[in-house]
Amino acid sequence: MSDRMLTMAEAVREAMGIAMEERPEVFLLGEDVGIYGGAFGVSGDLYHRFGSDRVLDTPISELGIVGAAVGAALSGMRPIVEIQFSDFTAQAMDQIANQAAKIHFMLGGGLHVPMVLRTPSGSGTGAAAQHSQSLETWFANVPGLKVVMPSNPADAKGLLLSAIDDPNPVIFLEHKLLYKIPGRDAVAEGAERIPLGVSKIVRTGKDLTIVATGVMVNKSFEAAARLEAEGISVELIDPRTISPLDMNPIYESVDKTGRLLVVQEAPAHAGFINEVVTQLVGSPSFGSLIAPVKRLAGLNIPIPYAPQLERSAVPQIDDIEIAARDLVKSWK
Amino acid sequence: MSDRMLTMAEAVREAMGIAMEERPEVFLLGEDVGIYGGAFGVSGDLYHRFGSDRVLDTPISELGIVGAAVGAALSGMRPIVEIQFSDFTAQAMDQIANQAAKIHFMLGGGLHVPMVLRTPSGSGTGAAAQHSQSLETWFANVPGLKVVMPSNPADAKGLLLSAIDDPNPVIFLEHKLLYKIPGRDAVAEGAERIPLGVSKIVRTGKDLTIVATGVMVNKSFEAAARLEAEGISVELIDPRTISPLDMNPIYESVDKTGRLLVVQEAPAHAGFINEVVTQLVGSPSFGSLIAPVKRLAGLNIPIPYAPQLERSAVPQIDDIEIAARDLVKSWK
Amino acid sequence: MTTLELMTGHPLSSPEHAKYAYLYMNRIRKFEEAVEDLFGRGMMHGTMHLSIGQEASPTGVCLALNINDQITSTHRGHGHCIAKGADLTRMIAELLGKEIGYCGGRGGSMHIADVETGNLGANGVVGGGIPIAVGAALASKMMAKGTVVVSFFGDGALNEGAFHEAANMAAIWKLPVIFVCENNKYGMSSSTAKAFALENLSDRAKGYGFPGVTIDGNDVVAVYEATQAAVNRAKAGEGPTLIEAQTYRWKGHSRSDKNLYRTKEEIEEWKAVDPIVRFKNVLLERNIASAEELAEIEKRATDQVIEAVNVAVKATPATPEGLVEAVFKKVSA
Amino acid sequence: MTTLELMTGHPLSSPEHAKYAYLYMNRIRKFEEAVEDLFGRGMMHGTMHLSIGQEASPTGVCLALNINDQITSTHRGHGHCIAKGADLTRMIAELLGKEIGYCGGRGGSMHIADVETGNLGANGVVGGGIPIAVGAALASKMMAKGTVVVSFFGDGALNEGAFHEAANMAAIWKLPVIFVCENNKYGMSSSTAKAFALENLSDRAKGYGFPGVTIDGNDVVAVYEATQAAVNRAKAGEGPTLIEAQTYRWKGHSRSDKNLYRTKEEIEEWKAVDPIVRFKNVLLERNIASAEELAEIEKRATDQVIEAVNVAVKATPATPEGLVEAVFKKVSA
Ligand SMILES: Cc1ncc(C[n+]2csc(CCOP(=O)(O)OP(=O)(O)O)c2C)c(N)n1
Ligand SMILES: Cc1ncc(C[n+]2csc(CCOP(=O)(O)OP(=O)(O)O)c2C)c(N)n1
Ligand SMILES: [Mg+2]
Ligand SMILES: [Mg+2]
Repeated sequence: MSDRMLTMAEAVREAMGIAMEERPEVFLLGEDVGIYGGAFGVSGDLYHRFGSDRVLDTPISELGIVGAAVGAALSGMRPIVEIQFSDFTAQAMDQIANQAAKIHFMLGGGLHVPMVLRTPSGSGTGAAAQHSQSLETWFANVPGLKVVMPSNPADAKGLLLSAIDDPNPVIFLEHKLLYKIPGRDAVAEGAERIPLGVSKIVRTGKDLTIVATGVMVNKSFEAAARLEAEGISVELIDPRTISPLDMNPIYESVDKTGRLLVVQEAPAHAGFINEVVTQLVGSPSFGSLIAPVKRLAGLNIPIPYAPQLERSAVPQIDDIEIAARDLVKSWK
Repeated sequence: MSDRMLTMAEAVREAMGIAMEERPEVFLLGEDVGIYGGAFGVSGDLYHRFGSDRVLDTPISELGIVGAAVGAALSGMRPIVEIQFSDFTAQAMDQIANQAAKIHFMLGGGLHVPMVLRTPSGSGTGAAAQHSQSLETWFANVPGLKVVMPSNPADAKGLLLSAIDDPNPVIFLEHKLLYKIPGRDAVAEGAERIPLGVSKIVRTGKDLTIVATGVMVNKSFEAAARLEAEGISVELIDPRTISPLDMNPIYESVDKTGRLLVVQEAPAHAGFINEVVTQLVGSPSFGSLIAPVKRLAGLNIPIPYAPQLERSAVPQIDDIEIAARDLVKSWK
Repeated sequence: MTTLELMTGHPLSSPEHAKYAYLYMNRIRKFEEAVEDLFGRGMMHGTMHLSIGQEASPTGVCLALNINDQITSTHRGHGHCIAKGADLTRMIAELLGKEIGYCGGRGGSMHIADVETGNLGANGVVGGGIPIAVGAALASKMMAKGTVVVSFFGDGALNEGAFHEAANMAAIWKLPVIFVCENNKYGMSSSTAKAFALENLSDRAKGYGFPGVTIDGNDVVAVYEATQAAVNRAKAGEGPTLIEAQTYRWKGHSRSDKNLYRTKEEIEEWKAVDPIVRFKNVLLERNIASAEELAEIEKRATDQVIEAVNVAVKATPATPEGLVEAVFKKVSA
Repeated sequence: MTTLELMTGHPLSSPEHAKYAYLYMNRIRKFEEAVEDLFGRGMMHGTMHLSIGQEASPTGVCLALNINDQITSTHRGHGHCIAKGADLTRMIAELLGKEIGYCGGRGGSMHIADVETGNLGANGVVGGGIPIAVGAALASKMMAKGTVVVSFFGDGALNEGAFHEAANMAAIWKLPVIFVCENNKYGMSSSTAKAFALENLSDRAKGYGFPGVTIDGNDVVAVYEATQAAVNRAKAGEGPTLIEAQTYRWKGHSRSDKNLYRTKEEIEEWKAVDPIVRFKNVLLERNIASAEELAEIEKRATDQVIEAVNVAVKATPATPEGLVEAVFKKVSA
């Protein structure tokens, strides 16, 4: 195993460090990002490397933090905001959705907001309903925001570097369960970017297409590995950025497999993955389907606390395996 | 024409008045709901009828207002909150999504939040990007909220009475363009409730099913009337509440027509109507489709100011007419 | 059931009051120690925020409240919950994800609410409970209940917009609400010196037009007295008060805290002003209770917590059945 | 182009400064009257928020600013925009939805921004610009620009959480930002008497630890002097100031206002302290300008506005082409 088998926390930190070295206008601000190293340890030693001006601890004021980032971004800086849990973007939604997302368009194009808002997302840590949400749908439905959901450290690094380069506001959702586990692939040295808006084919297959986001990519990968043993061949696609969304590899895949399973952690109702389904259904690939599209998503419930309850609230590897098998076996 | 041809503003006011007469614990709070009569004139004379305690003017503090409503609702009152524009629910998202929606579940069921949050939604008034959004998707994706989108005064009255009765938080989105025009149907006298979670068949037809929300129901109705003349028969369904969503009439309709057009004002990307498409595609009625499902929605842009730009940003009657005709003519 | 008859009144007004206050501070301390132990042994899930070192504040505040008075609490809320009268078994059971837990295992440490004792819930959102408390106070006023509402929160919460909007509404409507800011010097790693440009955080009240007081939050008597004054004000229709109770948390912010932002010396200084020891010394000096009596109370607290743990550990785990139906309260026909 | 050379300095420091200040106050007034007229004639869409009666505040403030200093503005922002130096034609063009409008017709009255004069934009969200101003001030400090940022907002905005969080951040980081609260007595129908439990709204600064001053916002000299003091403070690294400029809007809040919440008498009283007339009288009394000169300036202001309207009316309407592409700034390769 190469020493580049980083965790997501390490990969994100590395990307921030590179960007801060490349450009003096990049800085990080957020609650406890300094000496504490971030609630999830993501900023780590950046405070010691870059000092308290460029790794700026803030008061507990999410709306103010994002607003400060917007104002700084309008004035020549390139802020990276860390919101301690994505749930607390709720506090900052005015600055995110009504200000950052709209300023470039609404004010006529003379201003722009090169800001990245990074935040830990998702469940699985026993932190219950107010610390476990998957809120990507909120952002994806706001024109003017780009929304990134890396599923592994290597992608996280390259995508974050692109997000920081981007002259527009980018919401960067990091799944908490990925912070501490090394990814499957080594993380590239250097500062190579992965462009936003390009879906990735995580594994190729011929019987079924799975499109999954965030940590569900990993769970789907496991499920696919299990199904391989029984001769079911899964093609797994990770959109990586859900806004803008790159549908072409999905169309091509469905043209080949004829079957689609979409998987997300967020609640099903009005959730993002419906976008994938709806675009597919409105496309020529609609005609390639030999089975109804299947959706697996979180239950429409707040995330409960106890581990046995929490597990039941979002799709698990078994659920994906069963749904995938069923799609392939029932529709020939 | 009966004298019960009320506007939406009048119907909503009537419902609030009835509820306030029925129960002493019902009260209205919000910015300028008192002597001003509400930014859109919805509360009107309620202040004079019920006094300043039950029609409570607040400071400009959306988060505080919703929080106060949550606390009052937990403590025996039944608040109706008016947020002046739905865009400013962004300020209050923590109290809406993290508190009101979750308290009953997360705290174990001993508490509940009988609160209605009414707010004007949508574009068409030249108020530009920060006063014209259709944010129903945000709420629909939050478990624990019920979401109502009345398309006419008669429904608005009956649905609002049910929303006020409901022991759970209800988001009630009133389209601004409907405030001042009388509905097609007379508004019933008295206090009859229209249950939440029941879709309405607005007109029957056999060639095409249109599912539309909010003001798009009215635009679809106009388009259907035009198409009638050329022998295209449209069945129009208004879900009325999008959470919970009643799909059965939609399935039945598609089983009959074989074609579905979904229409919303909100931006297409990750928008609510995808839910309708996805549920349909996962249902047995999938097999009834003889045409790909078509989606009409707002452009993925902030709502622009100038009338000629604003019109271009959201579906118009012509767009619906063309899409509907195309679906019927191209797929036999 | 470990719930006792709740008492109200000055902690030095009678030996019973004094012993009650002493018992409650010890219950909180022992409870927190048990929680730490359960975590340490891997029996508990999620995270925890211990209030060891801060026991005088919930105890003193709740002595000025009646059972119908309400509170809102925080992520660091075990003490508030206990002081308001909650059942220890159901609390531990919640932390262990059991069916008999206060939230049926759905909430955990950050969401415990005991409706019967007027606790509107701990809150995982910093500042989240403050507007809710103001709303409860609004209901109290509208319904002429004659009750008060206390909102507990930390120093960090004072910088949330939620505090601001709620404080102003309470001020203009003269609501019966008391803002109890437990200033333990840090919001996570963020010291009050860095997060505020104020000498006393209670000065923040000046921006709204109601009184703010800074008190020794490790002195249960001072806490009680300040709260009682605020209760009187609230009940007289004079509106809110901000009480800044200066205290300190001995433990890290939560599980993951490496204490990099403060010194061992500082922690030791504050341990030297342990609110429990201080109150004990008062009781001994004034001959309100004997050393033996106090030792007995300490043991009682320990026993109550042990019993709660024993019962809770054996209780039935919560099951996922019915979770979807639990999201909404049923609409009654 | 109607933009003039921008001047900085005390309005009474020279006849040129005085005439400049007088011209700008009149430009704002005439501009607003033209807007009202365009609305009345159905040539304009949407809504409007007129600042007639409040002209001293933007004029006085901007006299203390340089072109590189930034501002954030509000729904009632025409005056701020003009005083900071924006082009009247492009402003009117925006209101008329023309391509040459500041926002290409995409923003309208509530979103006009003139980047070249440091205007970060009007804002349709009450309080929305305040955190943005603090961020701009943070950038100024980090980049050692030596500039200041003024955030204009109304009395109502003081009750938004956005103000609170931003004010505290400005205080602790000693940022070069000036909070100019144009207290026109009402936030829509909500009087400051009802929305605050404060004598002077500038007292709100006490809760953050920076100075607050209440001034006569209809006296352009007082506004300038208070701003200049705040600019000095900001540039010396001493942090923010809250200036409460007491003023009044003569017109309704917006189109739909029936003025039910205030009396005709009150409006008349404030008309009697018209900031333009007051400054005119000062200039006459002190012999800084003659009545003829001032009449000539008034006419110049009128002519400039008329010309702006004429050009704007004839300009090409914005078209929907390219709207989707305009959402994001292109990523440069
Ligand atoms: C809105 C919000 N922001 C951030 C957090 C993460 N967080 C949890 S506790 C905490 C510190 C709170 O400090 P304080 O209010 O002083 O309470 P203490 O922990 O010291 O008791 C933070 C930042 C949160 N839970 N909610
Ligand atoms: C967050 C938000 N809440 C409510 C509104 C609706 N609104 C627009 S202006 C206004 C009154 C603002 O009062 P103030 O800040 O005093 O400014 P003024 O209009 O008096 O200049 C209100 C309530 C809004 N635009 N934004
Ligand atoms: Mg603290
Ligand atoms: Mg005002």
